Amino acid sequence: MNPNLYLWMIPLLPLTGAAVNGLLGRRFSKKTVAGVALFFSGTAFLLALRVLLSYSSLTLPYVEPGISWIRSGEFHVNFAFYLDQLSLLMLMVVTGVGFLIHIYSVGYMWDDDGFYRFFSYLNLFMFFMLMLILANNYLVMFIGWEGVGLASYLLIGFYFLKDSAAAAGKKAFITNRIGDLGFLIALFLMVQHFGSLDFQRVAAGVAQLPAEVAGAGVLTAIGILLMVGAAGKSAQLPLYVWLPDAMEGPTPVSALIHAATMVTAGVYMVSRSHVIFDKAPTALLVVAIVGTLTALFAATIGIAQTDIKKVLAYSTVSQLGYMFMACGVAAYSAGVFHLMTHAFFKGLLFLGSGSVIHALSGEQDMRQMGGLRKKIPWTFWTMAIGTVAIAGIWPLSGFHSKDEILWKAYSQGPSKMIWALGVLTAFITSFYMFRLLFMTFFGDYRGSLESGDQGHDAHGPDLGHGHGHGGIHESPALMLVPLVILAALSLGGGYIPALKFLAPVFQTESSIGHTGAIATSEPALEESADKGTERFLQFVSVGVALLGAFLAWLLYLKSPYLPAQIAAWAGGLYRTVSNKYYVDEIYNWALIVPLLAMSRKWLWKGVDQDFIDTVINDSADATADTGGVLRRMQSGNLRSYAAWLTAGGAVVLAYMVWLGVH
Amino acid sequence: MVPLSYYLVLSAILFACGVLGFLLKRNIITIFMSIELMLNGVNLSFVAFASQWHALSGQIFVFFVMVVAAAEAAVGLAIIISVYRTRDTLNVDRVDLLKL
Amino acid sequence: MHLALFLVFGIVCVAGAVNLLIQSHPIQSALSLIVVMASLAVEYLLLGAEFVAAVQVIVYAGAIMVLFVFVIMLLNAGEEERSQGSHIALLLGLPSLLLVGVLLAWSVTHHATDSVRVGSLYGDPRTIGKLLFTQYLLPFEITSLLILIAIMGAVVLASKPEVTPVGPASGLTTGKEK
Amino acid sequence: MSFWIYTLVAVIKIALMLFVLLTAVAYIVWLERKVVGRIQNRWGPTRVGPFGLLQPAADGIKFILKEDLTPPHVYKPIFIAAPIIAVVFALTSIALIPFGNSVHILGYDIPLQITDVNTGLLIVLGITSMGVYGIALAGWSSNNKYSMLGSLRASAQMISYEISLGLSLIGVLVLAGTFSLRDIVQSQGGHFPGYIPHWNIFRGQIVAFFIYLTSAYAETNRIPFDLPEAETELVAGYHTEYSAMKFAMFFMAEYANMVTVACLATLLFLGGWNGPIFGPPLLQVLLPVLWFFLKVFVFIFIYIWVRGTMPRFRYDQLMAFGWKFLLPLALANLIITAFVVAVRA
Repeated sequence: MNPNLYLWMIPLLPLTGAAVNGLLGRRFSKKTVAGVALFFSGTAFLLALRVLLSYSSLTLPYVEPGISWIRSGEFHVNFAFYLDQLSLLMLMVVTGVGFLIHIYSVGYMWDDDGFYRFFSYLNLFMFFMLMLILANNYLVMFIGWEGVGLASYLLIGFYFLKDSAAAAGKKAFITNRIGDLGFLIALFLMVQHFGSLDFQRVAAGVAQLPAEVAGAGVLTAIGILLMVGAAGKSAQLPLYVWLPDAMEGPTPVSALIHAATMVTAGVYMVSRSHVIFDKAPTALLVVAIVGTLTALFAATIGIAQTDIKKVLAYSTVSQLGYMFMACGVAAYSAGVFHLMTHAFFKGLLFLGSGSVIHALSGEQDMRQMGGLRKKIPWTFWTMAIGTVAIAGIWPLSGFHSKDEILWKAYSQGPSKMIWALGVLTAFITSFYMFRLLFMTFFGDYRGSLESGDQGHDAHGPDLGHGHGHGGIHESPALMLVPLVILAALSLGGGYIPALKFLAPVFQTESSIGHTGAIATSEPALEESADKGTERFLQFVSVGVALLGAFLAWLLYLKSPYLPAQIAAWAGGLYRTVSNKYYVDEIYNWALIVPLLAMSRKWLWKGVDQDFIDTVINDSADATADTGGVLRRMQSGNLRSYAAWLTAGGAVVLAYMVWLGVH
Repeated sequence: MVPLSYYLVLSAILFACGVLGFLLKRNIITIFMSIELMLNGVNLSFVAFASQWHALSGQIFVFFVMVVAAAEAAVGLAIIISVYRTRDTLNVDRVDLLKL
Repeated sequence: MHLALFLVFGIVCVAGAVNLLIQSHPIQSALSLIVVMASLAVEYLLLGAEFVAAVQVIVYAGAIMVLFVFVIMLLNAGEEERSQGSHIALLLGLPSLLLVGVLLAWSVTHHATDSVRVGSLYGDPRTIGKLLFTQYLLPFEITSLLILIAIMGAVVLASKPEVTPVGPASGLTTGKEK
Repeated sequence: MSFWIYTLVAVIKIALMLFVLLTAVAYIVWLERKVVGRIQNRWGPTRVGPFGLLQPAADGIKFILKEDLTPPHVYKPIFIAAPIIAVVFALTSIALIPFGNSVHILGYDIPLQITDVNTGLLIVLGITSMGVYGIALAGWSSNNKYSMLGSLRASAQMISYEISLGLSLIGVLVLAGTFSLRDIVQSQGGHFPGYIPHWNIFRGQIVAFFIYLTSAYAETNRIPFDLPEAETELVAGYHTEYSAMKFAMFFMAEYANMVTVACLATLLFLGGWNGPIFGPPLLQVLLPVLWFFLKVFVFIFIYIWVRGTMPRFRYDQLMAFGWKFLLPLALANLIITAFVVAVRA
């Protein structure tokens, strides 16, 4: 049967790494800290690799029972681990990309003072993410879910001396928590209806229930609530505000958490509970709508951003919108496939932007950049590959996954509108990505960095290839190697047979399509007519991508003055878009201000001050007054006591006589 | 033939005089004596009821009341002496503070 | 005959009690109390309680009142001065006393109806002795204990303290000019 | 026996009893002065009448005629009441003493006793205990340091010895089984083989007899215990301020108490009027009375004899003797007699 996969070892290693670095890091030298971090994440990656290699001899899904955690009545939860194709793929992505980013951040964070703290948080994040992926039931997944939120808070707020970083950290955590509330309520409903949170038990419970076509019922509720959780974690429309602000954290953090792994947790969770969504078409519709709208919305904001990391952040939100759009049309495998490829090229783009910022020693505003092609060639070429991949141009991985989603949206989607919006978003995506590329690497250098070095660009001589101080310089090898690897993955990623790999996960559980019209399983789709249309749609999407690239080239290279004119002509529209549709301000005005006002005026003044204080003070006064009255009785005069005595006696006697009479 | 109620009225009057003394008198010893008077009133009603119900236990109780009255008188008078020794007055209205 | 005796000694008794209230000097009230007790002894005889009467005379009038007279003489405090201590004593005390009196009178007249014949119950020492030492032995022992404690208490309280107290009078003042 | 005859007889008896008592008191004074004189090797009163026999009459007239002054600052009402109280209580106790057996005159059987109460002994005890007030009030009301001290001592002494007196009597009660004095005397009739009469003194009450005697001396403030009117220390004790008639009353009260105590002693321990009776019927009626008075005379003589010879107790010795020796002895005697009676019964 299955060899012992030591699944529990995989999350445990980063945890020990985090503990060692966190507790003893202060006394270690930077090299030892880096060594410890890389060793533990590396071994985790090797273990995952060992599992992947022995994949052929495995009979998945493989459940590894762990120690029991909760046992109340018949509701049991234990630390069990679950492995199937989906979690294996996620495992590979998380450990692989995670390990690369660890290597990159050694170089990037070398001259930062919180070195050991950064790596212990990074390992901690890895541990929680692995717990989330390998969980056998929703509760352990929820531990990972919260842990990842915590790690993101710690990492975003890494430069805690900067107020904006701390505020961003808090904002991220609170928005996540709002999403988690939905997730929790969904869990409660599951416990109530299915009596357990294990994936198999839940799936079995769902199987007995009829499909809720009418759009109301337990499964729909659970589905929508799960979507709310996913929206919180994966920065979808209502709760995406924290992701752009999360750019306050160091770039490797953005790469790891806000591109490759954490934000994809929502997609993983939705695809993991596809069983529920299959039986709740309305919930699925909601997912699709939210996904599409987020994609379009974020893409439009991306156009007007000037900060290089903000552009990438909005592009992440937009790509996540794509993934949810895929799940929304019940094409979970396409969604996960795009997740994987996105992890590669978005990680690459973020790390690339990191090395650009590193090169320009902290400069993030694209208007200060330009013409860096010659100065940092390696970064330029890797970033170029990433941009082409994300735009979805033919040979690269981006095309394969995005086109798969568009095709599924067209063929299975509830309405053709989703496909149309998808294509429009693709056009805008390729436009702002190429805008970024041209503004940073082409044209002449608009920055002011020519003379002496500013900021923290000095880097350890022993690592980099000894490039002198000052001036724009290429990043050291330690940072470039991960870039090159990711570039390679972005190139070849599309050809990884993810779809066939994931087929058994989604094929066995659901046989009925969400609209019941067309069987969802991919292999059953091989009619020739569809092949034709699919071929045609692929040409449409590549065409759109090339059009976006040409338009960017036209505006930013051929005639650089044009964007300023368009901005002036657009006027109000341009200002709203560049100010992110004032969403933050709206939230602030609609939610935060009234909340503060209510709590200050009503809770603090009204309830606490007026009600509670007065009650206490009044009772104190009352006792004091009665004390005053009684005090006078103790006059010390014997004869007054005698009088009271006689009075008492008289009353008692009267009562007894009265009693006797009746 | 004397109706029992006469005896009880007499004991009631004695008791009332005792209580009056207790209330009106200023001298501690006189107050103490009015208490004895009250006890005597009670003794009389004890004996009266004993003879009414032909139970000697009434009279036995009179002994116990006397014993208690004796004990009380002894201790009470000792206290009065010590009060007089420290306060130099027997007027109850003067003796109203716990400290000297 | 029985009624006549009862009325005579009843009146003497009430007169004594009232005299106790009226007199200002404690010695006078003490003597009037002795008169009350003696007349009560006769009342007991009328009720047939000879032993109680004898004990009343010997114990109450003969010993306790001697103690009182003794202390009055010892302290020699003299007349009672009319100090206005507290009005509440009269304000609250008298009405409640009135209430008690009325209630007692009412209940007595209504309930105790039958009358008493001389000698109907003969409380002679033999039967009382037997009863006392059989049925009421426990109270008897307890009261003896009580008396023991009272004696010790009295001795301790009344004995002159070794160290003179702070107060003005440091010793027994006998025969002080009044 | 109709009501009127009963009262007539009672009045006669009371008059007879008072006359006998008062003359006896007077002549005891005479006897005492004579005997103490002879003890102190002098003659005592001889001039007034043969052998001074009229001396008491002379004293009586002197007391009546002397000026009866009441000093100022004296608490007048009680000053006058004190001697009266003393005399009244001293004389009333004689009423219960049976001095002879019953007599048959004109067909009525008249007991030679003013009143026969079945709790006689208790009442005598009550009256003697009330006697204390006379002395206590006398001392206090005369507003004089010495008399005050004298009265305090006297009352303290009398109260303390009253207890041992009572306890010593209980032995006799246990033997006789009744409080009535007449029954006690009758229980002492007859005699043991060997002509020893059934008097209580011979029936194991010898110790009780002596306890009774000593506490009786203390009760009447006689010599070993006459601290209250000790001339040397307290001028004249509680009756310092008294003169003439009031003084005579105290004097009379003291001697009356002596007679009462003597009578009680004879009744309880020497078998009252029991004695060999012989001769014609008239003689047989008078003989018991004669025996009774003979025994009383013996006790009086012992009184006077003790007065002539014994030194005076100091106050603390007196108190210690009363509480620490006499009381325990009386209790022991009581327990032993009770035990003996229980065993025999």
